[in-house]
Amino acid sequence: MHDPYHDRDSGSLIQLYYAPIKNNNREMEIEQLEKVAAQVRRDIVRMVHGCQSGHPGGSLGCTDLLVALYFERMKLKEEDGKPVFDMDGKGEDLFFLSNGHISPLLYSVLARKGYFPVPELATFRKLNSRLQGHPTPHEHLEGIRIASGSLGQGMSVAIGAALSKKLNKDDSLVYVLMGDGEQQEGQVWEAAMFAPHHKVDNLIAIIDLNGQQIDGPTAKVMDNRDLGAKYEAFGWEVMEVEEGNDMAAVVKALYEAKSKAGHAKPIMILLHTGMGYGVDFMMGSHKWHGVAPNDEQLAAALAQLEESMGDY
Amino acid sequence: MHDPYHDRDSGSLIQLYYAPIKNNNREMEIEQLEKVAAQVRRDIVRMVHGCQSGHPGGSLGCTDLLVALYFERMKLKEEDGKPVFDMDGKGEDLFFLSNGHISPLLYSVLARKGYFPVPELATFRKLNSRLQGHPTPHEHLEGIRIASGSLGQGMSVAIGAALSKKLNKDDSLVYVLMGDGEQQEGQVWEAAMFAPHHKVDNLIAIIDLNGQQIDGPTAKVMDNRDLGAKYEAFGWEVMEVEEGNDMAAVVKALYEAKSKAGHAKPIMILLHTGMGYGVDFMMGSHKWHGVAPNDEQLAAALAQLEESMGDY
Amino acid sequence: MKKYTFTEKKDTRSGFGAGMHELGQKNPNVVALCADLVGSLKLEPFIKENPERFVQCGISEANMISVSAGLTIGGKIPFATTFANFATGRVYDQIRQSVAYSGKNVKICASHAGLTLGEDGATHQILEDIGMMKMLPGMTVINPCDYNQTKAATIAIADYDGPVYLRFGRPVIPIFTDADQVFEIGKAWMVNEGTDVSIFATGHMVWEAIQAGEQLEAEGISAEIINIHTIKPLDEEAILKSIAKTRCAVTAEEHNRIGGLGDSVAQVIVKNDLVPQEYVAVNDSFGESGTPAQLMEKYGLTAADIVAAAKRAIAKKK
Amino acid sequence: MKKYTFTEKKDTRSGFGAGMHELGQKNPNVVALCADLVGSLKLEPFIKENPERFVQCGISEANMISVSAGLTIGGKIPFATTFANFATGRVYDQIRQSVAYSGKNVKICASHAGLTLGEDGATHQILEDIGMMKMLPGMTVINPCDYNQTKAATIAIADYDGPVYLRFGRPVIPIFTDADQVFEIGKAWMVNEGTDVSIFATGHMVWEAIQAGEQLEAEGISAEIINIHTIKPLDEEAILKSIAKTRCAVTAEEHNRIGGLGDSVAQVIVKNDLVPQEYVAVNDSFGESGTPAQLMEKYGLTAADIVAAAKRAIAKKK
Ligand SMILES: Cc1ncc(C[n+]2csc(CCOP(=O)(O)OP(=O)(O)O)c2C)c(N)n1
Ligand SMILES: Cc1ncc(C[n+]2csc(CCOP(=O)(O)OP(=O)(O)O)c2C)c(N)n1
Ligand SMILES: [Mg+2]
Ligand SMILES: [Mg+2]
Repeated sequence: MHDPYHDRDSGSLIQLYYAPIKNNNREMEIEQLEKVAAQVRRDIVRMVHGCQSGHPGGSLGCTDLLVALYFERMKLKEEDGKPVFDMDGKGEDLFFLSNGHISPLLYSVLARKGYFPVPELATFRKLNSRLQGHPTPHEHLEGIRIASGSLGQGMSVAIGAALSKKLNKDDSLVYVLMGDGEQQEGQVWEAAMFAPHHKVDNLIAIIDLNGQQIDGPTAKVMDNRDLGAKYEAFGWEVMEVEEGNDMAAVVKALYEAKSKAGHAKPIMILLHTGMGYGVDFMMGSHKWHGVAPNDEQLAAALAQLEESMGDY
Repeated sequence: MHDPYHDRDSGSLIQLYYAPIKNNNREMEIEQLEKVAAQVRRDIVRMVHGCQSGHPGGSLGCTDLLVALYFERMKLKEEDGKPVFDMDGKGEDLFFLSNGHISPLLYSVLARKGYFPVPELATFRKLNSRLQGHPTPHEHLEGIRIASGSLGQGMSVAIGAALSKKLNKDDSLVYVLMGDGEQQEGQVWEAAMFAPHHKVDNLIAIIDLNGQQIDGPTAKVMDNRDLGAKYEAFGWEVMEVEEGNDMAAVVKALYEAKSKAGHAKPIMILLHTGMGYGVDFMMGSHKWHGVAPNDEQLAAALAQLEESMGDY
Repeated sequence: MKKYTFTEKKDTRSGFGAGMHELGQKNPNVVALCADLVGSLKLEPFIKENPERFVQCGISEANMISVSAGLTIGGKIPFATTFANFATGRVYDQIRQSVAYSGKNVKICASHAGLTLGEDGATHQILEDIGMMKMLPGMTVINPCDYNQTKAATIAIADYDGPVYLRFGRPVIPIFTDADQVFEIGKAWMVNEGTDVSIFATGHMVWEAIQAGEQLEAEGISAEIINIHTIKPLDEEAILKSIAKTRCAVTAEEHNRIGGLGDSVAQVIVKNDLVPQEYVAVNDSFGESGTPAQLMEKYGLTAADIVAAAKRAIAKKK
Repeated sequence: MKKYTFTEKKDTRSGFGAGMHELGQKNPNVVALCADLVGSLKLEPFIKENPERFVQCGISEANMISVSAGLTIGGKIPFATTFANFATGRVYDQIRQSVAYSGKNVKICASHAGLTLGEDGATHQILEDIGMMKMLPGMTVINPCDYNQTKAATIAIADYDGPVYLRFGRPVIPIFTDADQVFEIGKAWMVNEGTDVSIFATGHMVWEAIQAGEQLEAEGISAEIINIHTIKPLDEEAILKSIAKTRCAVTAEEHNRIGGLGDSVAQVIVKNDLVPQEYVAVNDSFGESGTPAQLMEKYGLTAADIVAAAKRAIAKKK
């Protein structure tokens, strides 16, 4: 089915990635992805600071994943080196954000990838913006295919899109990201039961395992315990990635996941991340789930993040 | 905590049940319970025949369980040998029916136990009846504490009642019965996550594992696979009972379940039953999930079931 | 006054099933989904011919709605089907976010609406679904009046690009509209012209309204009967034109008095042209078990109730 | 005309938190539940003093509602709390079956209602919750106007035996009602008597209505302002008495124009006493991100909008 070494995605930041772990080019490529990630993290803190609202914690924690997906892993429709968006997304990989509150991350990645003008990031959460608090196609923002924000729905949507691809004999993949607190929503388990039953094996789901949600550590709020054992009991192919903020590890895991596609089972990646990763004082606490930095905190945060692609 | 051998329930059909498996009285007691079950099964087929609607399949399959619960296991408030109903149910065991469509079973058991007049069974599903298609306290029928019918809600309700008991320092138990198709509802898994987290160990949940639902075998409609592995992964104490239509096995399982109460985990009994059990032509097929017998079929069914307590 | 007769009675859900059957043959993008109620939704003919375009969701309605939203991405036209209660109240937030706000081309098709599903009782008898669905911006809400109209509506909504709620039911009721009708979304259907009172009816209450119209005529009262098969977008023009003439209104629906067609018409009236209005609807209560006919009578949804309401409305005219 | 002033602005959700704090001390049966939004619901003081009477449900709203229903068995008075969207649309079927139809003494307490939660945007800005909850038979629907009234309502509903939906919000708004008021469920509050137009307002739109009343007075128009804090049961008598005098009505609410207070009033009007009515409400659209003030203005929910509506209503009088 899918051979991860022979389906190079056109137009990604890095030209080739033949993955043998010791390839000389690899470190350089990873470095470039890390640079993008640093810029995206700058964007995130600047966006939430700009409107004094929004969710930096989860956004920063999942930055490496989304950069790896959009700049390296996903097969995306492009023309003249620029991504082209159409709603149907036939022939390309699709990504869905179920934990919609980490919208600043998605917006920054989409803008940096070229879906819409980078300066538009400044409109985040402001009146008349296409960059709503939670992502929505309602305002016709390129790159967004479904609204999220109310938790627990995104995996079902991704499954629907994956079924659509199967009906269209389109062998590209569908990715979906969820939160770990979000796993408390029953609908997630409806989807978890559905996907193996219908052999939705063109789906790669990822859980942001940061161990935090609004009211505190997930283990305290509503322990969802060993999610790996749960998804296995539901019939999934489960991968656990301990270093979800290590770009090389993330890229490697995504290759591995893709190699597992097409084998009758949906794939689940449990991605251990740090909430607030990349900004020391935001790291590892639920306190920064949904709080914006003040001017001073912004400066302190930016001092830790390289401006590699130019601030908006 | 709960010692299953020293908390005899007053006023049950059988005076004592000290459970050592080879006790001589035991077989006689089981026989009596079986007689009750035969009468309840008669009631069920007559009720659904009487209104030409309702759900015989699941009702017949769970008859042994409900008879064992109400006539042997549950500690129920009684006065002068008759059960007394009040909504709060303090100091007594409570039962909730989540798969409300098997209402004929519950109604028959409640009437035969003495909660309301047996002749009222004839009003089932008819206009102005207290015996609604699905159970409801809306019509003030003694024995009913919550409405069900829309699937997936009952275990949550039972958890709430169990928490209420804990707050009231009431150490009686809460039982809830669900369907196996019903396990496809996400809310069930919300409850499944909640109960272990909050150590709801005064709850005994039972799944009617008949392998059938409306559109066919559960494995074909939406395979929920090894429910035991799932509930274990969610943190439950799981018991599997292969002979859910063998009265002795059911009673024994309920004793065992009660002995596990009070140990920080909720208890799940996976009860293998036969849909339509007791009426040969209704057995083992989803076809009798929600279809009423005609006159001829009724006669054939009744011929297989002993009239032990007098038809209504 | 036009006379309406019928030779046959059928359930509107079978009209839906027939429409799906036809759609299966002519529109390769149509996909059917169901939550363990295939027989109740009359989907067998569709499934038999298009097994690969049927998605069994099991008893997981929330998942079904969001999967449907996902299916639109790639160009599918999902018809998500279950009982009306589980198609609306159980999944409102999913419809709101993944379908309505996202503007997805999902058809939510709901059987067993209202009291007349009968014996199952109140937990299944949703009387608030029209109210819920009409509050969603961008949602089209359709409640056809008989088998033929349900079939036509089913076919029509596949060609309309946007979210739709299609409501139908279980009881067998007279077929009195044309088998070859073309269903026009949002265009009220003038069933019978009249001058003394406007009766705006929806769903199978249209037939009751026709019966009421005949009784009223026998008493010398000329009733205008309009079938509001599309509750949203509402054909305000047709309503205003009619009340301009008759100067009083009756609304008739198998729904709670609160939140349904009646309130939609009342809003038009208080904003535009003040005429007295009488509601024929369930009076803010839950339903119960019984036969459809018993329930229609007990809950005040018969032709006789419409006749009485019409007289009350006329008596209130200035 | 009475003058209303304020010294302080506070969010109504803090009034809820204060009410819960007091209830925690005086009613041992009160239990609070929350779905991972303790801070947003201002529950900390309650939890601190009554940790054993707080049930953290995590992000599982459906379970929370049904657990609440179960808690009533044994005599608890559960207050189930979360954002208004997740307290209604996400769990409608659970509320319907386990709470309303079962007649359970559950208080559903919902913060972040309406547009004015601000930046989170439309997925969170429910504008249909009043409509949903008022369609449920037996449900009491309360939407208080400021911090003090929210606190008083919170305390009052604990003493009322039956299902209640209590709605409040995030923005800081003037406190203009008495700190020691007794909240009477179902009894509309006459804010200001007037003769030219009746303004029926609910929630924080009451303050906007008061502002509008002052502007109208400056132009020589006498507005009667009535606070409909209880939308169900509706104080029809107060409404009819007021319109009998003023002969026209304006309704003002932070809700969709469809299904809210406006439609409740319209139903009273078309049935009883025909007067023109103007709606101040969100015009059947989703909201968006922005500050509360920006959104109030963009979506037409300011005092100026009420003034304009009042003039339109007056102009339509016969
Ligand atoms: C259905 C629903 N309930 C509640 C919320 C409010 N809410 C937004 S984010 C969040 C916590 C999510 O936790 P997690 O998925 O772990 O994300 P993280 O905090 O790690 O980013 C909650 C409760 C919501 N958006 N949707
Ligand atoms: C939320 C909800 N969805 C759908 C239904 C319709 N329904 C009633 S019973 C049933 C099948 C239940 O299967 P199972 O739990 O296995 O019960 P059994 O058929 O074995 O009695 C369905 C789909 C319902 N009552 N509630
Ligand atoms: Mg988290
Ligand atoms: Mg079953």
